[in-house]
Amino acid sequence: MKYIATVNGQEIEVDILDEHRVAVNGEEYEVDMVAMSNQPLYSLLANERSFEGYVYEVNGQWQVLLGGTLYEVVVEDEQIKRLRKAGGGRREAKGPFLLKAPMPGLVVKVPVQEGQEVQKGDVLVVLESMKMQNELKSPKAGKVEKVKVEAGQAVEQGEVMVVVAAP
Amino acid sequence: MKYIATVNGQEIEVDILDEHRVAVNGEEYEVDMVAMSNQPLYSLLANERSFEGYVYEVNGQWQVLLGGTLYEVVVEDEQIKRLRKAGGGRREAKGPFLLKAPMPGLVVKVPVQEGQEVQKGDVLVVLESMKMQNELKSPKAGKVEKVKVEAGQAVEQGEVMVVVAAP
Amino acid sequence: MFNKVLIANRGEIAVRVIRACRELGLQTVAVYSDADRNALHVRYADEAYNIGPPPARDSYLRMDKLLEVAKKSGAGAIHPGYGFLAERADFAQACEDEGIAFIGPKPHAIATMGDKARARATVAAAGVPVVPGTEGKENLTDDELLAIAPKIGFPLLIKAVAGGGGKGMREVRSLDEMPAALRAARAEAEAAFGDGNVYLEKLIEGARHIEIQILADKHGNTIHLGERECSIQRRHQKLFEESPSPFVGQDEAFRQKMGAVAVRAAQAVGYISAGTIEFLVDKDKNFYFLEMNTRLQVEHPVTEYVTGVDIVKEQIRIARGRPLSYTQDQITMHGWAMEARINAEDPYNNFMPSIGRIEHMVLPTGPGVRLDTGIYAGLEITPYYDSLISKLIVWGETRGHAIQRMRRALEEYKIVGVRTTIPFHQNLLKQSRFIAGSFDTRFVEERFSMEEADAMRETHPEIAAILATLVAHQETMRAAHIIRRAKRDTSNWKWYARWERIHR
Amino acid sequence: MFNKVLIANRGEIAVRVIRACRELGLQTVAVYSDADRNALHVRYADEAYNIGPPPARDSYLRMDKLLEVAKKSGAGAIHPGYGFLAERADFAQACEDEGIAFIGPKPHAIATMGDKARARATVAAAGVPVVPGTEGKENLTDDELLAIAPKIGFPLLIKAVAGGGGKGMREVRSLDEMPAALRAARAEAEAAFGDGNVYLEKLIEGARHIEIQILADKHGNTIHLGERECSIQRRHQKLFEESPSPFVGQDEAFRQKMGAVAVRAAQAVGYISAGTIEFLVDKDKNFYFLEMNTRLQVEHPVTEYVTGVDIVKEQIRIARGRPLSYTQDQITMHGWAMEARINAEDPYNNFMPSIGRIEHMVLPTGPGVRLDTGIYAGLEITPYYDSLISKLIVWGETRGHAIQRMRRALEEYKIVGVRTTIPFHQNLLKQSRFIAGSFDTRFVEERFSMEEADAMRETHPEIAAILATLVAHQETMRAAHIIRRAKRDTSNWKWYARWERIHR
Repeated sequence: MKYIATVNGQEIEVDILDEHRVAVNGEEYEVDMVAMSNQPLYSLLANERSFEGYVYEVNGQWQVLLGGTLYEVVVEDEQIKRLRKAGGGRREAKGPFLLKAPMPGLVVKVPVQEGQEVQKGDVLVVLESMKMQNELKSPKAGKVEKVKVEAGQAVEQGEVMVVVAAP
Repeated sequence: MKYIATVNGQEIEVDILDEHRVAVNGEEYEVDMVAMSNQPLYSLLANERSFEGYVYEVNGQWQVLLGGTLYEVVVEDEQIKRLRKAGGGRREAKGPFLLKAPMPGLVVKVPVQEGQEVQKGDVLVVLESMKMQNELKSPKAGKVEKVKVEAGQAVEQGEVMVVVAAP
Repeated sequence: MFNKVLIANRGEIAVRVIRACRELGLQTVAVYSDADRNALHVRYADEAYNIGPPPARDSYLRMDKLLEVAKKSGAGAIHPGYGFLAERADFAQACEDEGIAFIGPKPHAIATMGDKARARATVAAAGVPVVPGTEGKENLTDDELLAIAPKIGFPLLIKAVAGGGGKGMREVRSLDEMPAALRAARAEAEAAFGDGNVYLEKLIEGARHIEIQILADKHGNTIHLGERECSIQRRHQKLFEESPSPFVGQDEAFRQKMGAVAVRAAQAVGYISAGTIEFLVDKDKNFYFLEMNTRLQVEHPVTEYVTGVDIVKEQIRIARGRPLSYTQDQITMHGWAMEARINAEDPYNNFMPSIGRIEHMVLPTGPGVRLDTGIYAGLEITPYYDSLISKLIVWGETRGHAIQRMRRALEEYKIVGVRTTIPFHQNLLKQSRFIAGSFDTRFVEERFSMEEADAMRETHPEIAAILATLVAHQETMRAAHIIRRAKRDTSNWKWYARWERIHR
Repeated sequence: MFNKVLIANRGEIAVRVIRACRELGLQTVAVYSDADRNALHVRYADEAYNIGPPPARDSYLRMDKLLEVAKKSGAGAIHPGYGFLAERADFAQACEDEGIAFIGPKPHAIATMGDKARARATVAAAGVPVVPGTEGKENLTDDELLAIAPKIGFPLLIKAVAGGGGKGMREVRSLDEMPAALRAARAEAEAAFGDGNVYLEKLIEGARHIEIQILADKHGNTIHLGERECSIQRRHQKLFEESPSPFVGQDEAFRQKMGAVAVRAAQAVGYISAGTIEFLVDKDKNFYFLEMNTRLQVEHPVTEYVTGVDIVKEQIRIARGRPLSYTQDQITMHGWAMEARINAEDPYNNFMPSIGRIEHMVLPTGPGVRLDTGIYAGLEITPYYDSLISKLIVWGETRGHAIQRMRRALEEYKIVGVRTTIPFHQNLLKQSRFIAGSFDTRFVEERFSMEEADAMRETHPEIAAILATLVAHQETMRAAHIIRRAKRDTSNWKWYARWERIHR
């Protein structure tokens, strides 16, 4: 089964030949992967080299933390990817961005207002948690559609605080 | 709910008054017991003293390992115990004893034969495992009813090796 | 003489103090908030008392409750750890008033050193060099500060009088920036310490943060245990410490000079117990008194490793009225020690705090590795307290050996359940400037980025591709299975009954 | 000069060696049997090769496979650890023949010291005192041994020529017991080492087992690192070791005398690398050469802790042709170190091996604690190999401090899933004879029982009663629930589908 893994922007073809063999850009590897203690921590023997990595899914992307280096990997079925490419363009997050509280905390400041235009990287909310003030930024440019919290308010983990619509 | 806990032979009455109170031989304790990480390892706060103990069930008895000391505890419902006592005598293991392999291993020696009388503590099987030869003894006196293994044979964990019948 | 100690703290430092007490044969009393019933310090203490709801102001900062527990449990002494009430003169005083030994300095010393302006005036009078600033002038208004600022010169720092740990601190490069910076600093100081007073201080550029560990007993003996290098910081929070400092290195004369000045600073306030004199050191080896931490420091283990002195046990000895176990000439530094602070923060996401359940851990062990921690697999990391979950400390015969050992220990350290700063330290230890020992307090913020560090190292994109693909493939296969199976559904309680029966 | 090392071992010692290599910047190659795919040494090495089925003879003892892996991986050296092939002269020779550095002594030294009779003859010729016995007379028949025995005198020991670790050893108190004991010893030796040859040795009563650590390089330098006390044994298996020995204590002259004799014994076989000379020491400080272990010892960490020397790194340096990092006069012992061997055995059930999955662990950490281990939560302990799962090593300024620290570390150490010898050590450290340091090699077998030790200590039967009752009560309540719920049953696959869907 053929996949395309896009690792930090670089496309790598990974073909799963059988349970213990994969071809990476055509080069064959003997592989043996085990989840340690049933956790998302994997021991991989690849051509007898030993690696250990965390593999987490975050927003449909895989984060692989390997020897202290983080790789962002998008894994796609090769056929689907080819079809999509033929259809034109990359998948791009088009919907509004919902800023959710990454942890419970206290809203210290909301430096934006509804209707305001923001750039990628602009601070939307300052949230205090674990004795630290954390700046939560917009991952893209757009218009602030909704501000659902105010300074001094306690929020639960996952609570939507600000909505930014595509411009 | 009243229980009688027999700790290394000593009877102690434990009355569970509510979720956070017990009376031990009439003396009240405030208790807070939590299984650490969902394991049979318990943190107990009893009148604000902090204890940590392993609690395992072995053959209907509880083994409590607390601060490096092992306690063998039989817990019985007080009413049932009273009825049983009135009915006469302690519960006593009367059936035949099945010597099961406590671990996989290699039978090194079977120093008993079928039909032979054995005393409590007599070696029934010598089993090699983890590079050690382990003597497995009879927990009671009786007659060897069956010998199901022989020297040189590999056994699985839990496999019955010798049966000793009450004399 | 006390035989039972109440530890008015939580987390790794509470565990550290309990260990010292236990090794001295003293009984220990833990306190815990509702969020900490399962914490390691509660498990390890001989007694444990609940003192209220999770927010620190309702529990760990409640002096009344702590004193009540001390009396109820018969504790004859209180160790405050660091943070919380450790540098509150009123708490030390309250302990004294109740006849409970406070394992730390006298209230007067805490009060003097706790007010940055008074501290600087006091040590300056004793001949200790200080950074130019508004020391000694309390309760200055914004207008007064704006008038003084140009005389000190820019760049300068606005700092909270009651502060510490970078809270209520702002850097200002010109007069224009001052009004806004003052507002922000005062607001933060007010929120953090209940005191919005601030002062100004000249910013020493290219400075290193080097501190001297002090021990002083009640018999007039004050010694120092050499220095610690603490320049690896982010937003004025220390991340990585070592002893000796690579900047001091073999310059024993410089070390002893700083040490002697530090001893003088401590003596200026009649200091007893363990304390730390923080210096800013410029590239010409001029050093300026920054502040005194009148408590045990987070980074005390690196000093313990190189000197062999158990600082917490010495604190307890001192509080019991015993003389120090060592004289100055018995203190020598062997080898090199380093500490990496492992925080529940995501270094790839602006050090955002990370909470959750610690699902699994593999700890680094073996020769030359010490771990101070308050967590274990199964513990929940909550948002209420500091994000420091563990300190990894290593020792090596030389700085090079220590770096190599720290690298292998970081590689071994596996924590599943929260993101941690382990990858930050792994990247730090690959930086050539760090390895060469040439960095100042701005290094992390100005010369370091996780993404660039990742990119500079030997990478294995093909291995990352294999891992991600195999995991994704497994997930897909599993999902396919489930969809097939789930066609014949059944109600939830039925499933639950069977599950419980089989899994109990 | 090699840059890649194959570790021909498993478990904690493989991990220990990998750590040393990593800290020296060397690449590591692990080997593993089918039972050890998930072992820590496989996870920590740079490369890992499967070498066959679980039984050691089919994997870890297969010289051909090990040499094949060394060649395939390009490893220039092999570290054998202890056990398995560590003391096989033929293996050391095979490595040499293949041009692979064997990180250990020369084949000739292994062969000489491995044959107990030749060993004793060799060192005796060099003026080293030996225990009276049949040393030097090989392949004696039962009749010959029966004739010699009365001349040595009873009690005496029958020992395997190829032996070690108490295998093939029998104690005999009279001539009558000899024939049966000879049969048993020969059979055990044959089974364990493939060699039924035995010899006789006078039994020194009340003897202590004290050993000297040796380091020797290829440049003619041989030094010793002081002694280890290893008298706490059970069936000739060491359980607990310390350095210094409380019997030697402050008697530096005695230490140096034993050390000098040990160096002479090592030099008698042209020894290089790390090795250990074991002595039996009687109450009058007479000491007799017992044997030489021509390898790294399990208990090497206690010596590392008190001397600061990394023995494994020195072994590697020596194998690379470098001179020792230390001269004899640079070796000093600081403080006191102790090691508790944590075995997967049940001390309450005659030390029966215990296998199973390690479900959960809390490790002892903090100051002065070192842990050498090859396990982690989730690992399966199998019946194929040694039961040693971890070594807990502590350091203290004095023996008293070390005992206190070991107690608190044992109390902290929690392992769920297998029974361990932790309670044994906890009881040992409460024994007054142990605390006083007055014990011999028979102490554990003759003067110690777990049940008596438990009964002598402060106990908390009421707490045990509460724990057991609350757990039993919970179980009863849960069982009642389940019976109620399970009345409406459903078939297994339905449950499974839901479970998988919800739990993935």
